[in-house]
Amino acid sequence: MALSREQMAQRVAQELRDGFYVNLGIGIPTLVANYVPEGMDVMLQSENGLLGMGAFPTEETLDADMINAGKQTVTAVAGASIFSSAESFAMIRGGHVDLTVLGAFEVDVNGNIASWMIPNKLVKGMGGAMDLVAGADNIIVTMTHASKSGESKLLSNCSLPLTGKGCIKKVLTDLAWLEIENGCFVLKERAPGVSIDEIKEKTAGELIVPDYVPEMTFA
Amino acid sequence: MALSREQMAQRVAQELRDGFYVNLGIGIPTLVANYVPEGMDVMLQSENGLLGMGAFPTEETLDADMINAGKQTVTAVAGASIFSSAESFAMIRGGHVDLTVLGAFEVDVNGNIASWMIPNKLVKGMGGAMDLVAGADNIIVTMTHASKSGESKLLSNCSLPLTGKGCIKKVLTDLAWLEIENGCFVLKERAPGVSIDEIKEKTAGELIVPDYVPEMTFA
Amino acid sequence: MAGFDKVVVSYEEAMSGLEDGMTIIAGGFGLCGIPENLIAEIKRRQTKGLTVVSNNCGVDGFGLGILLEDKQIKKMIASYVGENALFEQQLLNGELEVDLTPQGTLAEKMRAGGAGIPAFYTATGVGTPVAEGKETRCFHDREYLLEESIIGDFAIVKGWKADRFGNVIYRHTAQNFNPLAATAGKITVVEVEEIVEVGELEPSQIHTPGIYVDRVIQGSFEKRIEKVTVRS
Amino acid sequence: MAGFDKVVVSYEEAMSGLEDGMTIIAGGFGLCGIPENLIAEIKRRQTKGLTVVSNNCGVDGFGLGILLEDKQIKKMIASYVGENALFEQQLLNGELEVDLTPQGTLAEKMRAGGAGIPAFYTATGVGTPVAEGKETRCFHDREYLLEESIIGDFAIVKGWKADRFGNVIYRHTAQNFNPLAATAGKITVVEVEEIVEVGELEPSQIHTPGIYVDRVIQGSFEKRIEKVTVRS
Repeated sequence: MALSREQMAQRVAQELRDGFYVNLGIGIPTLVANYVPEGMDVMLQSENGLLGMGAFPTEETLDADMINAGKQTVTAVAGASIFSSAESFAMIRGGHVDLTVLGAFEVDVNGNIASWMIPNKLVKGMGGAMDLVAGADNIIVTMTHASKSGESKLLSNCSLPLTGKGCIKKVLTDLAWLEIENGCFVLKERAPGVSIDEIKEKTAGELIVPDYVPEMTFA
Repeated sequence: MALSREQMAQRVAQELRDGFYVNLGIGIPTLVANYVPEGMDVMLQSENGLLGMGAFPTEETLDADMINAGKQTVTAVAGASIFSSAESFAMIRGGHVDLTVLGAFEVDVNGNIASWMIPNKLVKGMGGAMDLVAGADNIIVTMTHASKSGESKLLSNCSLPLTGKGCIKKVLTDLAWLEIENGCFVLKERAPGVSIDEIKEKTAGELIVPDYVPEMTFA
Repeated sequence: MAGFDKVVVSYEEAMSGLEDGMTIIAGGFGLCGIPENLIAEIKRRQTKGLTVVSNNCGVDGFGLGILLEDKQIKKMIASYVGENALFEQQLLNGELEVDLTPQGTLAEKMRAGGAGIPAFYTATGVGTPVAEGKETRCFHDREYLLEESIIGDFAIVKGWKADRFGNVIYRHTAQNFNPLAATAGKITVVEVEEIVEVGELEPSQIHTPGIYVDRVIQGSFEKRIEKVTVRS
Repeated sequence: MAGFDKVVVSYEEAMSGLEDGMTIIAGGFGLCGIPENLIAEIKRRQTKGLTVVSNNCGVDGFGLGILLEDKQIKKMIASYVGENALFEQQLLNGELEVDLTPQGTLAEKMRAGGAGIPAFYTATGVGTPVAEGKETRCFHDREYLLEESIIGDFAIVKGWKADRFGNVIYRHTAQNFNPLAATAGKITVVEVEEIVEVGELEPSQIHTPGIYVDRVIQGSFEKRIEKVTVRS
């Protein structure tokens, strides 16, 4: 069965390592923070200028001057630092963030990603997404494998305007964990109970299926 | 008579304006700080990262972590700020400093300045001088009009490697106050008792002498 | 003599010299750390044909959004224009020009503008619509875009505390674009919650040195929150 | 698990991984704010063929000057090499290569290196020997030089206080190049006078966020002064 949003977040959380600085995009990526493995420390970077994002505040500690990149009120953990947007993107662009997790509309076999613009629909802007995908070495894209109407989001060539070119190597969908190698998607893991045939069918870009594709495991 | 170093500093100080942020180079420029007119406030920028340089410390307040760009121990005035070298040169390069005063070996009619390198002599480096002359709009060069052996330092073309190209408009020597306009030196003032003939003789670059050249006055 | 005293007492004086067609760089991220009273003064003045450089354009009825009401903004340079009905309408009508710029590139353009760097290279936006019409170039086998810096006729900034010399500190994440905007204005105006004595701010803890600041004014702030999110 | 604890207890560990031929970026201006014990450790290790990027090269017998004694430095990238007899001798002998770089350009090269900006334009050095072999280009009718960023295998930094997470603040003008160097090292090592509790440093007052820092060590410092100047 396809993964729930929570399971997707849980699977991404397995990629966290102790001491990682992580930027989590809006949506499913945000949920990853709920599944940091016991005893492991990660620090969340929010691109508006906060390293060490904490939980939401209480009514009492709510502060208009303390928000995250999603414009939600947040708190800071002990050991946090706060800085300007230029410094924040120096961190991002300079490759200092260990892991970036973000959503997308499409990803293709060349590691291109489209996530910000649907032509003829009103465009709200790319925010920090282009900087994030250009700056990070280690990016995980989270999205559903196909659209509601069944169209694959894993393509030979992205059809939408790009957010970044050749920068994606890892994709987690509700059906599979895939890595992009040499112009192909390589199926690394499948969601529990999801058949390889279903994944094949819903992957438009070239897919390499190794002899053995393990099912994902959740603690 | 040729101006003393103190008189040169005094004449430069007449160019200060209330509220000016000023960078003073090593040597005569440093002395300018002693002649800030009564009731006028200027703030001294030191390119190692200090805006609001104060007097030298006492033995008691001497602090190894508090130096100026000449590596002398200094103090900070009330309202000073301290920052990184990148921020310091952002101020300088971005044209935020109102006046820069520095020494030179040579200046020419095109506003070129040579101040850092004498070929076949050991070169210590340009430090911040190239950034200062490129960044400031308002620069005063202070130097003797001619070398000890009588060779003019006000040339048609600088003979030494440049510090900056086309960036100097005002020169104070021990003999005269000159401005550079349309590829010429224009004699604006002469030192008390110094003849126009002497200035002409010691100026190798084209010199324009207005009908009336006042003597400098000192309060 | 006034020396370095930059305090002005009225918002009218704070924005004096603002003219039709000028470029304004504004600090703030969403509604956090926005110079809300300086924006209100721009509305009061009814200055038209403005180019506004800011990460966002406020919301309907608050922040930069209020400058849309009387069509004061001709062009918006921003990374995310947000949920703003008036904005959408003016954009679709062709009344508003929008130059979408990646957030990090926007921040760096302001910083470069203030720092006398006319242009820089960044990998951000290579191969995307942002790269259209821009030069690219390889360094160490990677392709980068040439991006030019931004300078404003005015920069409008929201600080927490400032002294009379214009030294400013920001509070929490209300810092965001503010210190960058502050460096990039020909005239930089900072409104703050509190004006403190000269010497009260620790020199090495000042976020914006006074050399960047032309006018300081003390205001009172609504500080509207876009998305109140609390834990139970 | 270690989490974000970056404290190491020996200088040997602090510089572990340093190899012949590496590039080291060092903070400090003159002898102010130099990582004196990290430099001493590099001398102890006798690492050779180093490229050192630092505004100055210390003095005879102190600071980076001690790395000249056993000819550990192959190339020096600096704005001012100072009064240093050994330096002069090795330079004239052809034992030492020197790349003189304007101070502001040097600072910006480090900052750009850390910030993922491969190159930028500056007016500094146009028409001078610094421009030799470099591209120039006009923006708004002025000529600028293209300057590339610098990254080091190691950055060695002197801070005042740090917490275990590697958040650092600097004291007075000992800040100088240190926060820039900190961003530009593949491995960044910071030695400080005091290690404080996590949470003790005010988040918005941290000069170097811990994300840039790999190792922190507490040392004791001579803090030699190059030019003691006092008023009577």
